[in-house]
Amino acid sequence: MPEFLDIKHLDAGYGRSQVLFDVTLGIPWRGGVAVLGRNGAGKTTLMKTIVGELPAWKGEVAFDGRDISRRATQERVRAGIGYVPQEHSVFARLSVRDNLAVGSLAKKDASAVDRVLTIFPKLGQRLDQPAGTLSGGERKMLAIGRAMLGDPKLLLLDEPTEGVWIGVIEEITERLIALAKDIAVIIVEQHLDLALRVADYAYVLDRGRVALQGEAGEVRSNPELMRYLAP
Amino acid sequence: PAPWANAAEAPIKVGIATDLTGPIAYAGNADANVAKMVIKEINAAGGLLGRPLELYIEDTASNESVAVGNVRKLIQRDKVDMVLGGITSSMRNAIKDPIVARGKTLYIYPQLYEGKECTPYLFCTGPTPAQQCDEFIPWLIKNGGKKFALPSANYVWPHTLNVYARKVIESNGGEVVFEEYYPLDQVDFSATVNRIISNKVDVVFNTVIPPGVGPFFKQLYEAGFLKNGGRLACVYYDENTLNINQASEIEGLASCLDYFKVLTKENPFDAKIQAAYEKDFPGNFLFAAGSAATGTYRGLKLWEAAVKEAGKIDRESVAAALDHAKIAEGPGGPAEMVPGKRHCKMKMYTAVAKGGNYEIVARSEGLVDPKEC
Amino acid sequence: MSKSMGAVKQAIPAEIGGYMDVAMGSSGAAVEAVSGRKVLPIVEGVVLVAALIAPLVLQDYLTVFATRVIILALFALSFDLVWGYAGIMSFGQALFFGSAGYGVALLARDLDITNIFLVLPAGTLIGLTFALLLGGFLLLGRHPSSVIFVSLGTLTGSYAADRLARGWYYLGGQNGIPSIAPMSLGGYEFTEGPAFYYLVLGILVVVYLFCRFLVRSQFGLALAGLRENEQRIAFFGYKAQHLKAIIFAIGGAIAGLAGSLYAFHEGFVWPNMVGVVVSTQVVLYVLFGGSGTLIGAVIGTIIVEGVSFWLSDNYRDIWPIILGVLLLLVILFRPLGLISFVLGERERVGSFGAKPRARAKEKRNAP
Amino acid sequence: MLLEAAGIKKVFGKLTALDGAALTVGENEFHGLIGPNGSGKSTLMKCIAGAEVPTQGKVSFVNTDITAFTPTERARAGMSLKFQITSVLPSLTLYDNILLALQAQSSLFDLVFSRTRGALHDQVMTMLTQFRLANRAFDAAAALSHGQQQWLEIAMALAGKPKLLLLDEPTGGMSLEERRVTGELLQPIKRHCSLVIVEHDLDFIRDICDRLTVLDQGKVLASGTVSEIQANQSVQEIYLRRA
Amino acid sequence: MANVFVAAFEILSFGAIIVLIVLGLGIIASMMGIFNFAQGEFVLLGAYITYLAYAKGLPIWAGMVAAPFVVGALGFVLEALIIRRFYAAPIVAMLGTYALGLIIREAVRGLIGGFYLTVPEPIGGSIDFGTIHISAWRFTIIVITLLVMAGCYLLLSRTSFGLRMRATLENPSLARASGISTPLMYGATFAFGSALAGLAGALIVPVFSLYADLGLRFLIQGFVAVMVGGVGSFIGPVAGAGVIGTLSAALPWIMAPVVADVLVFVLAIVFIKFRPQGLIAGKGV
Ligand SMILES: Nc1ncnc2c1ncn2[C@@H]1O[C@H](COP(=O)(O)OP(=O)(O)OP(=O)(O)O)[C@@H](O)[C@H]1O
Ligand SMILES: Nc1ncnc2c1ncn2[C@@H]1O[C@H](COP(=O)(O)OP(=O)(O)OP(=O)(O)O)[C@@H](O)[C@H]1O
Ligand SMILES: [Mg+2]
Ligand SMILES: [Mg+2]
Repeated sequence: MPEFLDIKHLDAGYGRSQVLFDVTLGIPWRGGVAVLGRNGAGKTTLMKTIVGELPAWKGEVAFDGRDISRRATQERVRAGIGYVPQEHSVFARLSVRDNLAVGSLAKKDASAVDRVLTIFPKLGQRLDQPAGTLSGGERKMLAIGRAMLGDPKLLLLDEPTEGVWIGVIEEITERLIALAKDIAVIIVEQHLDLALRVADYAYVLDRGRVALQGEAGEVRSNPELMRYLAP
Repeated sequence: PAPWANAAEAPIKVGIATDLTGPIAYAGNADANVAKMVIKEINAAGGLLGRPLELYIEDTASNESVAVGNVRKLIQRDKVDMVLGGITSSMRNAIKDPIVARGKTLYIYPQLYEGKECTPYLFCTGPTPAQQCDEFIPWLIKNGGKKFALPSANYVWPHTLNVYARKVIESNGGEVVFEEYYPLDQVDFSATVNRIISNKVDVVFNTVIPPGVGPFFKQLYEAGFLKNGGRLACVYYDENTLNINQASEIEGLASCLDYFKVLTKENPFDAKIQAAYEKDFPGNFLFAAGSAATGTYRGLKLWEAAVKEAGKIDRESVAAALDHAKIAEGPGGPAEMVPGKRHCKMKMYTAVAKGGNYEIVARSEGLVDPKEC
Repeated sequence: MSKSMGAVKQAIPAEIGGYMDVAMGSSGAAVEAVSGRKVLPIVEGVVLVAALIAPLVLQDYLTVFATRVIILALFALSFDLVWGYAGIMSFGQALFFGSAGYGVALLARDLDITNIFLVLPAGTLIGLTFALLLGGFLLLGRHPSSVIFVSLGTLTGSYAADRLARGWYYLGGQNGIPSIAPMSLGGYEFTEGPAFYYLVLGILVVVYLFCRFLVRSQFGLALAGLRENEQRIAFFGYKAQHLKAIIFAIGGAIAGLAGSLYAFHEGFVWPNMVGVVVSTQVVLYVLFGGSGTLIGAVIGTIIVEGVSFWLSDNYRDIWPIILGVLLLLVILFRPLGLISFVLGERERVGSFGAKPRARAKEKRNAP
Repeated sequence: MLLEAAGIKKVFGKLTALDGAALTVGENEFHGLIGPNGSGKSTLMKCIAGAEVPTQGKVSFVNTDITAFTPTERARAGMSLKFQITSVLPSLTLYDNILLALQAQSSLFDLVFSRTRGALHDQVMTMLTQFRLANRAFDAAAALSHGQQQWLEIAMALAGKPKLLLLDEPTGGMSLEERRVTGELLQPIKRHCSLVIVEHDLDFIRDICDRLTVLDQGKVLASGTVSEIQANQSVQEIYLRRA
Repeated sequence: MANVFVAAFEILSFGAIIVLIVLGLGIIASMMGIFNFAQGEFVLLGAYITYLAYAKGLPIWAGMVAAPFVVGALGFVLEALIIRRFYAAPIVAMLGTYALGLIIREAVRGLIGGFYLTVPEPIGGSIDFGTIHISAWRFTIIVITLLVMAGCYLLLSRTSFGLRMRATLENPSLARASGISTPLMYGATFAFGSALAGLAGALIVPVFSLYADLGLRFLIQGFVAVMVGGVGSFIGPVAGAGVIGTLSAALPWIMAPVVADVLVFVLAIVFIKFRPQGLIAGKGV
């Protein structure tokens, strides 16, 4: 059976410079997958290529059995991919309320917003503030909340806990673990422990190539791992 | 092609510099057309001094800096023997130096204007304030009333014209209630209209120009100025400007110019040139006085007469002859240069707008003196 | 190199990728010129040589036309300095150009002063003063002013000046000041022609070299930083607003110099010269040629003026439309200007560090 | 004391982001600033560096009251800030980014006549080599990944040789290993510079800081040496509390 | 008393005209970050279409109804072909739209021969109260302006269209990642802004008559109004336009018009200097 998200021999990059080389990975219908690697390894680039912000140079990206590598980003998102970018992850001049409203544009489910607000009560106190003035951590919460509102079938998270307070990280982790029971989650994360709690399976990128892959536990205990994460 | 007596000799070159593009292109194009018509006519009659005439037309584009460049083309590249053109005063100011002083060429300026242009070798063939006011204002006082308002666009022509007009108004027993200047593109005149109405002005002697003049007349009309017997007067209004407003909004507007199209009904020569023009140039660009078309005709014809008299084409000789040149027939009647003044005597007509057309209501006895220089 | 080009592209949303593709898609030759500035000096040399021989091959009236173009190029340079290097959108550059023109015209008309050593410094000074005043007002203050604010502020300034000139009788109102006496040096009069041409060409070259020196210095680096993110460099300790005001004033001075030359060359000044029309025109020159390169401004002026001159000769009725279409095409497909045909983005921004050779070595030695 | 900020209050509309917060930092001291999201850490840093104007309170630096100083003046007095959101100058090369930071305080004359250029070259390259960016020296800064930009930012902040370095979450997006390296890079500056650092990673903070200040809801919850803070009851409470 | 009433009406009506013209300009500037120098020419096109209807003997109101749709459709096409390439570079956009405006303007000038042409108002004449006459058409313009304003406000604040639009401008790639079709939004917004300009042109042509520079005449006034009101919201530019429009109609009542003219701009720029965020800071709709 094909994987839910099936990436085969993917090359991608910026302008003339290639960043990803022959990346092949498969994401199952449910469960978490972690993507690890040091700074500049190409994790963000991979995410952007999946969601369509960057074109794939070569190779194939199939989602839910269909080739999506030529589709526009918004079509991919409407087909069920949610994305939390690493940077610029909120609409800075829109209020928190409007940011959430954008997240739930697709559906008319008012209670969904309430659910997000119970996960991140902090946001509830900031509803009318432009999102650009939120603190770093609040912004991340908003970005995650917004992506969750879209009810994605596949959620891409690029360093969702950067700058988030430890107490909240715990909350987020639990949510993600719960979420990964129903949908597919790809998480790029520097907190190794967190990433491997959410993920059942992990890929390690090194200079744009898949250097290591396997069950979360295996990767964790692989003696090579640290070499790939060190600068 | 006509058989030239002196075909071996190079043609005489006539330069036209006028606004072919830009906001007053309608006037510039008409002028260029008139020039083409006149030159064709002269050539058909065997040219001048046995030589053919060759026409060089350049665009002044309502942009003085472009204009100067293009005029230099006429002078330095094409080496024309005479330049006719420029419509606005600012354009004349910009190009006269390159033509007359630096270019050592003869220059004819065809448009009605504020007067006071006394540069040697620069000849004006359009009406001056004296020609437009001396007979017109007494008529207005008689057929409108004594209380005048002078709303004006803020540039040189209205300022200078108003000085003259005020003198004539006051010496004929009239009174100027106010004289006021507006930015050239002002389009809201509520304050002005209010002053006119509340001061019970009889005659609005207008020198507001497009685009302001349309809304201005409309606002006046809506405020009931015409209904209460007020009279509009505007000395640059010709057939081109009739369409700016609906006929009812300018009913009774009086204008004083050297030519109106209605004259074709009574004057066979006018009918002839009007017909010739319309045959060659059917379309939008009218042969009208306000856009310098008549001045262009007159200028070229006077120059033709002068060249014939001089028998040569150098600037000195032609200027000397042009100084007292005369033509027996022209738009609106004969014309003659006032010796030493480089301005032109001509007949003047007062016309009133009625249902979207002009009717001649008065005309000068003989040729009116420009009273310049 | 190629990486960095991609980077700029990436900073722009993918949707307009097409736009950037065009913008960045420099020719292979340009890519080679990565770290050094290899293409620019060649272009500069070619333009200079062409300018030097122009009067020898051109007919008289074209030399006069070329003189005008050179003066306008000087004016364009002033705008490029301000916009291309400091990121200050001066949509009112004509204000300095025109006011200097009016200033020297008044000197000539009312005081009979036409000596070149008096009028040119006077014009420069007028430009400088006006730029200091307007720049001080628009650029200094508690909050850094936004590009849009400055652009509309300068635009409005020049619009208001235009209307003032039109309304002010002493300045000749709508008609401007005609028949300005020629500029003089002792008994010699500079009338239009080759002498005048070489005079302004000389001035252009000197000013060009001055600007070039300025923008290639570390001051230029500070300006480049300013253009990218004014607030950020203020946090480094740069007096960002002062730098802006300084460069704006220098730009004003150069515009003033150009304006005074223009007034004497054309022999008249008129309200448009301080107004929006001329202000927009200079922006067109620079964007057309390519901003932030200095030579782009010169090339842009030459081409826009040359093409309009040619068009108005050959397509008499519709030349403004053709010109508009040409402009639009260039802006669409060459948003970085004509110069981008030969010049890569990296070379345009340039770098301010060590000499290229040292750099190349560095690159090899790096881990 | 090098830096004394006292009674800092910052109000945004209805929200009081800082409510009488205080921070003192001595010479050559590494000071950690911690607290939950939205507790006001970044706001406090901005008030110190001049990016925000405090509603109330006083900041003094090297015994001068700098409350009314502009950011430029503060930088010239010896402060340097790395923002939480990276803000490198994207279209300039890394080299020029550093160079720009290095000579921020040169006089106009020096800038124009470039007298400093040659001498600075080595410094720039050392800086870049230290932060492992030397091989990208002539790429545009926009081409860096997020983590690489963080490093560039730190390098730029250090370049001006500040007396006080303010780093707002410098290790965001870095792995454990990368953080360790960053910590090592920061250690040597202790000789000439004090540091205020905002971080969520307690291990990292513990490793490099001498003293800590804990903010909660705009107020200082506790301030003291690392061990004092670790023992503090109320600090432990907020660490247990969620969100 | 009567005088005051007339004055108030006249000033208000000019204010309404400026508001009408600025509406589209403001929406495009606020929502898309583009100062559209061709906006004046969209106004011109609206006026031209109305004139065409009149010249072809159709009822004038038919032209007025058609104008916003035709101009809006043109805006949609132009956005897709041209404007789309400019979003990253607002200054280049100014120049690009300037060139576009130049082309449209000169083409129309060619079509109408550079003349000033009158178009009668569908509702002509004046409404009389005793000795006071106020123009029926100007009154109609005030009413329509109010209606259009309210309509725009509701559209932007009460429908998700406004939200999508603002999200798209703010961060297009994130907007796409939220499932918004940004190309469509850009096109729709620009078309909407153009359509408003078309409507404005249609309504004002009876007042000012048709000429090629009709739109240009109001452009700088429009920009200044947008700045005074504040970019970034719908309300801001509208408020700014109200202020600038009334001011430029009101000042000539109390001082020399030539002075008033320059004064309006000076006041505006000083105001913006000291309140850069504008009358109404860019919040909400
Ligand atoms: N816009 C860009 N243009 C050119 N190269 C880029 C661009 N963005 C990233 N790169 C390069 O691509 C490589 C991979 O970057 P990417 O952002 O995918 O790394 P990452 O694994 O997400 O790193 P980090 O952990 O720092 O976020 C890096 O070497 C980077 O320098
Ligand atoms: N300009 C502003 N307008 C309104 N509220 C603001 C503004 N800036 C910050 N805030 C609010 O002030 C509070 C403190 O923000 P600050 O950025 O200082 O938090 P922080 O401690 O740095 O948090 P984090 O760890 O998440 O970065 C936050 O709740 C934030 O939403
Ligand atoms: Mg990344
Ligand atoms: Mg923070």
